[in-house]
Amino acid sequence: MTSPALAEPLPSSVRKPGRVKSLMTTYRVPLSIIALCLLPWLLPSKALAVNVLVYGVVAVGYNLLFGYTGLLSFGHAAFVGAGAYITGIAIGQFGVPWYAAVLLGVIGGGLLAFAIGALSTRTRGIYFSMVTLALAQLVYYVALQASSWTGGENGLRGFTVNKINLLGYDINFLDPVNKYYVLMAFAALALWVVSRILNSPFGAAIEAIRENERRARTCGYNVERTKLLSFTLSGTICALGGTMSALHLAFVPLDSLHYHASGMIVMMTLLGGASSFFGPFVGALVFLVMEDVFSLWTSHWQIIVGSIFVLFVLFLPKGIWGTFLARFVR
Amino acid sequence: MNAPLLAVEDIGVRFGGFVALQSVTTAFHRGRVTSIIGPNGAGKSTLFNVLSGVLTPSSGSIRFKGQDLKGTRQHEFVHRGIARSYQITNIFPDLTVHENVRVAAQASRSRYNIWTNRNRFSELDTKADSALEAVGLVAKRDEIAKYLAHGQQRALEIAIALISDPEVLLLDEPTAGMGPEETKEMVALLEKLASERTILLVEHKMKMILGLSDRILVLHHGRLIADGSPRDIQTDPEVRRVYLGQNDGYA
Amino acid sequence: MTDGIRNITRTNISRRRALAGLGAGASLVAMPWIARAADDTIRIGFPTPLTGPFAAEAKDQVKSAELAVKQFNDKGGINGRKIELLVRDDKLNGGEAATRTLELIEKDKVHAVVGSLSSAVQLAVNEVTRARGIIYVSISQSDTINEVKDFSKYTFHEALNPHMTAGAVARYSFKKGSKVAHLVADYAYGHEMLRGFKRAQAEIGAETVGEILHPFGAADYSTFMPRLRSMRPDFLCISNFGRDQANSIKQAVDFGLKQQAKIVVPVILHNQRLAVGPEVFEGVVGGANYYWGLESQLPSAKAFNDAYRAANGGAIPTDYGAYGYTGLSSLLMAMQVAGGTDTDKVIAALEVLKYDVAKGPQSYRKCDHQSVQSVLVLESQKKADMKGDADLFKVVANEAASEKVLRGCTELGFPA
Amino acid sequence: MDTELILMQLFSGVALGAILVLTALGLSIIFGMLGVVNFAHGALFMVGAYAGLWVASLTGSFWWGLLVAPVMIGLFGMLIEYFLIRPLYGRSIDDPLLLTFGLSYVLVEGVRIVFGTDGIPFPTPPALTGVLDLGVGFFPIYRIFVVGVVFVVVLLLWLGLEKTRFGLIVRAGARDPTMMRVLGVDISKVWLLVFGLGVGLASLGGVLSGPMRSVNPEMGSLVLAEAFVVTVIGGLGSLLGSIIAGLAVGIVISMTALFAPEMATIVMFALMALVLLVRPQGLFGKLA
Repeated sequence: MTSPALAEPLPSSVRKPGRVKSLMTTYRVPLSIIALCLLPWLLPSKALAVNVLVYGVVAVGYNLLFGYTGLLSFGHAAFVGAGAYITGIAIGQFGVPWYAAVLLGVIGGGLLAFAIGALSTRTRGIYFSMVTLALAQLVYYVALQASSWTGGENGLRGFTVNKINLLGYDINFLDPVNKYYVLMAFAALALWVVSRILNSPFGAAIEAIRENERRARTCGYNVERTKLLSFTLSGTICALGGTMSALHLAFVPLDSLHYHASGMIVMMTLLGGASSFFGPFVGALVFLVMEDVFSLWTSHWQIIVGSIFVLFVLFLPKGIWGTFLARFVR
Repeated sequence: MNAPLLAVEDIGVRFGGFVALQSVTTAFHRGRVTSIIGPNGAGKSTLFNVLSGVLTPSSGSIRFKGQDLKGTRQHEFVHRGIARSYQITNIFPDLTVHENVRVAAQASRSRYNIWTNRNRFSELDTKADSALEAVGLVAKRDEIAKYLAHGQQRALEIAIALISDPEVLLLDEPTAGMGPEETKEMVALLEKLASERTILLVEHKMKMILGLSDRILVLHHGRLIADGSPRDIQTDPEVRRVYLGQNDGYA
Repeated sequence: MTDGIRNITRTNISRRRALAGLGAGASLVAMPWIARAADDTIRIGFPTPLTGPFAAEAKDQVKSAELAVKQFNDKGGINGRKIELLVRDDKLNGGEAATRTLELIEKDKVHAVVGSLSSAVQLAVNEVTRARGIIYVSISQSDTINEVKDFSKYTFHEALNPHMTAGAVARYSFKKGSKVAHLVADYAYGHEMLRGFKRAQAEIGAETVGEILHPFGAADYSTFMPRLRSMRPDFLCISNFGRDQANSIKQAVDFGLKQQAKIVVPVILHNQRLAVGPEVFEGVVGGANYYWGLESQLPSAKAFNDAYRAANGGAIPTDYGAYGYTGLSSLLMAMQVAGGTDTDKVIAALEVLKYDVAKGPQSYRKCDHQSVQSVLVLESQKKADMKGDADLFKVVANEAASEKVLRGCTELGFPA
Repeated sequence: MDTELILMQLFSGVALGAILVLTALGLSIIFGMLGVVNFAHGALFMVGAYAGLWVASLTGSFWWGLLVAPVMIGLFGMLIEYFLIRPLYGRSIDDPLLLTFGLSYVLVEGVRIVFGTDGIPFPTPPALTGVLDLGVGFFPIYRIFVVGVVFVVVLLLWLGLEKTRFGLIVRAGARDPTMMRVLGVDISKVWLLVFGLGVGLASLGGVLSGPMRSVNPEMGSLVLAEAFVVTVIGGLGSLLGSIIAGLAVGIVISMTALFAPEMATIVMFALMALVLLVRPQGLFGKLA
């Protein structure tokens, strides 16, 4: 079980969060939203900023399972993909309005997460990671075969959203800034929901399971059911990320379901810091900006990203944000 | 005598060819301290695992307050009122002492509520602090559990077991690995607990067992070979043969 | 709601002006990563898979595209306006390509987009460009982009499609009564190639003795060989692409199928032949859009080769590399005719454009903007016959450009 | 479906199975003995193929490539264990998996930088080209040679592990490393050798697959999936399991190729998911 320490052990063994630390924890959602508002103006392009939103939501959703419940799933790309495909198909082939399509995508992705979760949470440790990888690859091949629905290897297209009607206002969704702030509303909602979940009694239960599954069971927690609920919630948030990506790119590539995509989500989460709430979002930001900037300099950018990831696993297991919190924030 | 609180009938446990427990039948009454002794591999921990739901027996049945526990899953045992501690310390390492106990208390209060803030359940804090009070760990409230001394971790283990206010408390070698000073403190704690609830104890320190127990069971090769008061056990010829034959149990 | 959304709705500015206003405002406020002053340079976006299995083809495409731009700039650009090529790495992934294209349009304000190699990536780029009214000239071989579902007036397809390549190869290779076995990759592009072969077989009267669909991206084909052999075909058509093509041909040869049947492929790839060597590919026949060997027959090919050699230290242009040149040249020539970058004028110019820049006469068909062009049929040479390292193929046929070889407009879903 | 074709299909299934066993062995040994999931296994398979090619082109003989490359890459594997995996012992079981996942990116891109992004021809050694008539059909001699090599390698491994002192130490080390330390065995040196052996086996698989599959930087990613499927079905950590599961998966894929060829890859993953759900420890493994 991955057990990144939730509590960064201070030099003394007491974990009494300092004034700044507790302030940051209580106001983590508003602080994150302020950061997101500034994001599009700091990054090289709005399109990249929206990608950071999408994968930030996916990574934070994934971390509910990986960092907080201690389960390393290698199949969460299936839920991101499912969310995107369902939204795209709903808009493209059934003319469903965009907000209903997003809802369908989230519910559909959540149901798929429940199904794969129900199967995979019966196993533990490395077997769990392997089952999620195998089941997600099955979803990849089903999408490849069902080309009349998903467009197969060519990917899903034909559902571009030009205009959206929000609270009576007609907004041009093709405009990069409008699109960013509409999708940022989704991201803010996702961050708030995950924060609420982590602060809830259920949040304490999953942390107990991460810390010591046997003791949690003896304390009276139904470990399998709690893991399944965490898996499903995590998959649902990832599906929301998928719907956002579908609206953003108006395209769903088949390789968004491949295990490489699942691996990328894990990399982002760990790079940012799996032991913190906002860490995965920072990981998504750093990963995508690094990829964007490095690929301009050299076509061999993957060797840089790979090496940085290896160094982080070795020396900074708490990731960028986790280490920053531990070192500089009292 | 009123009906037994916890009773087992013809319990058998088999791991492949090896027979860990064979036709064990006994009963435990409310408010008494019962110790289970026997050489290593006698089946003490196996019996404990059966009584706490960790292990489903190959044969036989368990009745708690008259109700058959067949099919009850392990996490439900504690809600029924049977809590246990482990031989090897088994706590939440990276949570603070207070959080360790609080999350245990929360299990019987709310498990799947994903919305309200956990700090709303303030009665859990008071419950946790009182459990820490009982085991003398209040001073260590915000210490991270894995940095505690061994004895303190054992005490925390018992606090966690206590927090669900169990009717039956199973303690698996609470003084294991403890020096004389810590053992003395633990025995004092056990005496205080014994007055409030039914305790089942697995231990090797005979002087402590004789002092504490109202009743002693002796297991040998998975069989119950003796069941009686401390004095009966000391004079029981079968027990003497088993013990004298093996080691000088009368420390 | 932030300022961005509020002022849009109140003043209800038209989309294009709002886009420019906000975009310009935004880029001034933003940290000046690359200050994109709105000068009069003509900017053309060029997404291509610089990382991944087709990196070599991508680099060739970039070199050829840059050659086309340089040639136009040397002649003073398009009525005085210099041309700039903005190359982006689409990493052979549709999602990445869509993001890069959004950046090219929103931040870099490109006037048009040319490029991409894989079918999925071109469709992703097309989705973004057609929604924003930006001309896109795709140079990826695919039938799908011709169909009305993905078509738009801004979409042009300069590359060959499997229907043309498979058809040309079939018409050259098969006779009436030839027995043909098919090994096909089980994905959209594979099915398109199979359909092209079967359509041509029906005309010629060649019989299909068997069909095996293999998993897309498989590495091992040994389990299909016994069945293929048991079909006793005269021709074995292997319809897949890239690494799949290299692996399947290599293993078919290992299993001795080349003794029994002639191996035929819809597209024979320059770099895959290099990756596998002359022995395995010897005698294999396949279609291609360009081969430098054309220079002995075509003056435009000679001119292109010489210009390419001069710019790239004597290297010769490959098949996929040439698409970079023909794609860019056709767009720039149309811009020349239209006298600038006004989208509608350039589209009108493209639709009537007649160009011969490398491989003979070409023109865009009106209904689906498919570039009607010749289809080469090449045969891979024996090592002994090769007059140099680059002398890989012999041009065995060069089917002239004609709309007859294309699928009809109505079949593609266009109004009669 | 005449019987001749089915027999031929069975044989090619066994041959494919042998290749799957070879690709899975390295992964299974490293997990079985060290509890480390090596996500860079596919990349090391590919590095082995390139090393074999490089040595063969230097010495002009395939045989030198076959012998030298696995040893060379095995030593490289030991460096990986010493510098990258060793610091992770004692930490969560997922850390080596994550590290090797990042490492696979580095290895693939490193080969792209050194050998270029396109494939390089790996000609079948002259002595082994051509086809053998088995009466039921024709089969490449080279693949029969590969089946032979796999048989020898598996035999040597079995003898090494079951019959030698070192084998005993390795197996005991897998079961209870702390006890081995107590008994005065330098377990970290054992783990170094075992990791090197696992990586060596992966690269041997690469060299042998060179002539069969085209050698290119991306050849490792599918091999990783195949190796995971076989290792998991056989039972993580059980050599016998990998061997039997490899052959079984080979035959299943071969048989599906007769009826629904496009389903071959789906069948692999479906089998893996089924085994993991019904019997997580696989056919022969012990529950981790």
